[in-house]
Amino acid sequence: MRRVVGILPASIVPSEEAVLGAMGVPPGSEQGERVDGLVADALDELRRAACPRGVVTNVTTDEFARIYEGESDNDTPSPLAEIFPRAEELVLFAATLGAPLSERIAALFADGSLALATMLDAAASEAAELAGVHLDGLVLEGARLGGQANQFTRALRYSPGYCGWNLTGQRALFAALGPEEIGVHLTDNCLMEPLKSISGVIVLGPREIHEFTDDYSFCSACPTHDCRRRIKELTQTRP
Amino acid sequence: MRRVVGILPASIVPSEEAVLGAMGVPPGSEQGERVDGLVADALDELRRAACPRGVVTNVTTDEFARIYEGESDNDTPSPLAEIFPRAEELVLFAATLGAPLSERIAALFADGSLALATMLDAAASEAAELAGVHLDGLVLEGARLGGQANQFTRALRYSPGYCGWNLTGQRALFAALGPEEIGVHLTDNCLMEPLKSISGVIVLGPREIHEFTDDYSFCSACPTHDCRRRIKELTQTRP
Amino acid sequence: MEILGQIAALLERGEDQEVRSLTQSAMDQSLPALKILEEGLLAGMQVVGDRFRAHDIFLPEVLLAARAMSAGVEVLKPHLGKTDLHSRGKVVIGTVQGDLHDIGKNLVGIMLSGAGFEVIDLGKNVSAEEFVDTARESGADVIGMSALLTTTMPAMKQVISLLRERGLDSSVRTMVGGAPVTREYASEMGADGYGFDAANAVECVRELVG
Amino acid sequence: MEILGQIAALLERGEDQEVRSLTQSAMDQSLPALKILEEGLLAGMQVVGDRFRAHDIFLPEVLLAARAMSAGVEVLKPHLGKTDLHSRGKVVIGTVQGDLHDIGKNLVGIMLSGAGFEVIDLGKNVSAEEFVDTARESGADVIGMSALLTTTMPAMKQVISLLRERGLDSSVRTMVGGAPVTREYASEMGADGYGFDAANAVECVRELVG
Repeated sequence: MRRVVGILPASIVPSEEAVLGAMGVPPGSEQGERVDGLVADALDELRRAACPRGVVTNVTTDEFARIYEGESDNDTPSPLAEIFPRAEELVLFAATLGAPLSERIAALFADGSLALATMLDAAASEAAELAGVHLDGLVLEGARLGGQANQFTRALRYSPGYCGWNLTGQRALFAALGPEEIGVHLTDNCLMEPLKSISGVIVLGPREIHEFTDDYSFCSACPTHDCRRRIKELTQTRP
Repeated sequence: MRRVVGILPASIVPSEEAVLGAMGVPPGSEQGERVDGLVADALDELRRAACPRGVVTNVTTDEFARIYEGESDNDTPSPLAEIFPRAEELVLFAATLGAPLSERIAALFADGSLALATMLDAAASEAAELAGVHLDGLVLEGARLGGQANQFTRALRYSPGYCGWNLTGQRALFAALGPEEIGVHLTDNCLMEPLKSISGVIVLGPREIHEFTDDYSFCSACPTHDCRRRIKELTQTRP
Repeated sequence: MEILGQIAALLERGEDQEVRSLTQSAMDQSLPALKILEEGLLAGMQVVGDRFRAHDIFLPEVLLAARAMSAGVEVLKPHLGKTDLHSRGKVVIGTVQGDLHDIGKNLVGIMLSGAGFEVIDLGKNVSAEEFVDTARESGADVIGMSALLTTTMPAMKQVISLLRERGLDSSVRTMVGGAPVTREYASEMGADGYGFDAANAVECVRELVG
Repeated sequence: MEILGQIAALLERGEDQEVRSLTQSAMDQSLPALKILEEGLLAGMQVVGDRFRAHDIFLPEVLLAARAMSAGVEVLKPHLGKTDLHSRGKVVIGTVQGDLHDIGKNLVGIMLSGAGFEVIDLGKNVSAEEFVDTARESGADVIGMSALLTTTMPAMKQVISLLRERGLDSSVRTMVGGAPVTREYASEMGADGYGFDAANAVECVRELVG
């Protein structure tokens, strides 16, 4: 099933801590009133200019195998290649915060409001991630209602450009998903426009299938090792 | 029950005929390629910059009586005063297309793109109306699922500033509904910001309660007599 | 002079690119800029305005014609004298204080420019002082005020009163318009003119200036 | 000179209003603008940069300090000589062709400006010709290039090759950076410097210019 959804701006506004975290501030460190004010201003701008929306569509394991194969330039082995054949459901997704937000960030940079612009950019990146979390929830809920998932089912997102899935995979993904309907387009270099957009596959399955260790060939070059946190959260969050 | 919803930009894009109609072009008249191109450009701008969202909340007849009374400056008699006590359900609503769209229209006017700006303004007005239609549908569907409405139930919207309901009624309406959550604010003069926003009450009930003739004291000053079309559509549309 | 007729005809059809290049051709033929403006561009807009008032064409076509007119004026501008562009009169327009609606006012501005008036658009939520000060400083002939809310209509009256207070009511005429403004209300508040729509507003200004 | 120390301290805390007014006071006391710039504003930013590199403070505070610095520079600007503001060197920055990410590049620009360099920011999706032409015409000391995509990294190499082709590689040095760019890749493609983050990029430019 394919679904196109509008997401409320208010539901993707990140916490102050998340925004500061995205700027490299360690959790729990006091930043003072001025920084708090700057984050608050950035979140106001975000609420005002963000127009989150998303699209999801179910694909079979065979269909996804073809999409993942893409232009045959993925790293092998890769965690996703080992995980997706064991998934209960595979759901292509894309989400965007819309063009006006990106234009607002660019305008703030252009007029010299560098502090606010940088903060808004970080807040928008977090908000795009939260749009993904929102889609995870929608897809999980739908799968549970439809009986394709149970209380042990967990969702994890993978995107072209990460974890061995080559960025050129965007082409096959876009062809199958059609996110142009929500205003997301692909450049010749497989970048999404507007910039604050995300895409990939939501993998549904029991917790066990999502687990992997970060010792793939490409992991040493990964600046974040974010997979650790994401996998850990799967075990902690209640269904 | 109170609900806040994101609406997809794609679902509130009006037809070319509706946009031209809003500019005073009679239905069916050929406007030529250049005008078609201008409308298409305006609809592209609308899809890009509009971020429709809405809020609805149920109120009892007594609650609505107090809200409608407002600052005691409505015209009497008025159609709504006679209709709402007979309603099956009363649902306060507000919807907006968001601030970036209004800013885009203003920017087009400011840089001298008067033709596109005027067309986009008209398209946005129609789109705001369609956001209202979208909320009608949501509310009707919810009421049917909840058993408060049946196949004969119809929805009609009323707004402060029209049909004898004084514009100052916005104050009581806003206090009860809280549309600030979707980014809509009231000026001292009871205008909504952003400008492309709508608010009022959705009246649910059988077709009969919605019917009235336009012979109230204020009807002679009404430039549109739009009530005729709206009431007529209630009898024509299938549930 | 065939070319001026062509410019007018192209303008009527909203062909902005063609109006621009033909206006340039007319300049290259050493026709005086003022003549091209009046007998080409403004002549075309005059026809467009007349057809609009006759409900023969509608707003979208007027907008396209106005866009074509702008394209032509851009070519002529460096060659026109300071007063050529507003020889027909100067109008200050705006939406009155408290009102944020400006689409009607914008249309009036488009129509007045197309009819050869110089338009100073103060935008929306304009105070009485701003209307009057601007009119005085710019030497405007007319102040055009728009309101879409009944609650903001009294603000129109304030502008008219302020003009009288300052003794400017004989040199600066006033025109009011907007959905809730009736002819009765306009004369009651002492406005010199009443524009019930954008097309009519041009006629109204012509009478006030003429 | 107490006031210059105060300006530096206020700048470190990101107090933009206070930096502006104290900079004005320093001007009123007839202190030379260049001295205020160097011993007040830039001295404060130097501390901020050092603390940032030491992970003692984080990006948000750097941004606030940079905002305070801009406030002060605005006061000084009319009184500074043409070369004072970029006496430390001139850097052309941009995100290479095909890449639309510019936040990292923007941060580098903020840090470089704060360190007293003149920054010419070409934005994103910048062609090799544009980098090289701008550097030549402006007499820049360094070209700083950013990429976030592995696929756009070859575009960096093109800039370096074009500089060599035009015989500019001795006068204009190159610095590369961005998430996928490693030190190995930087030296492999023949870049003169490698900035692994925004703070480090300033050090890198200092070495290239010094």
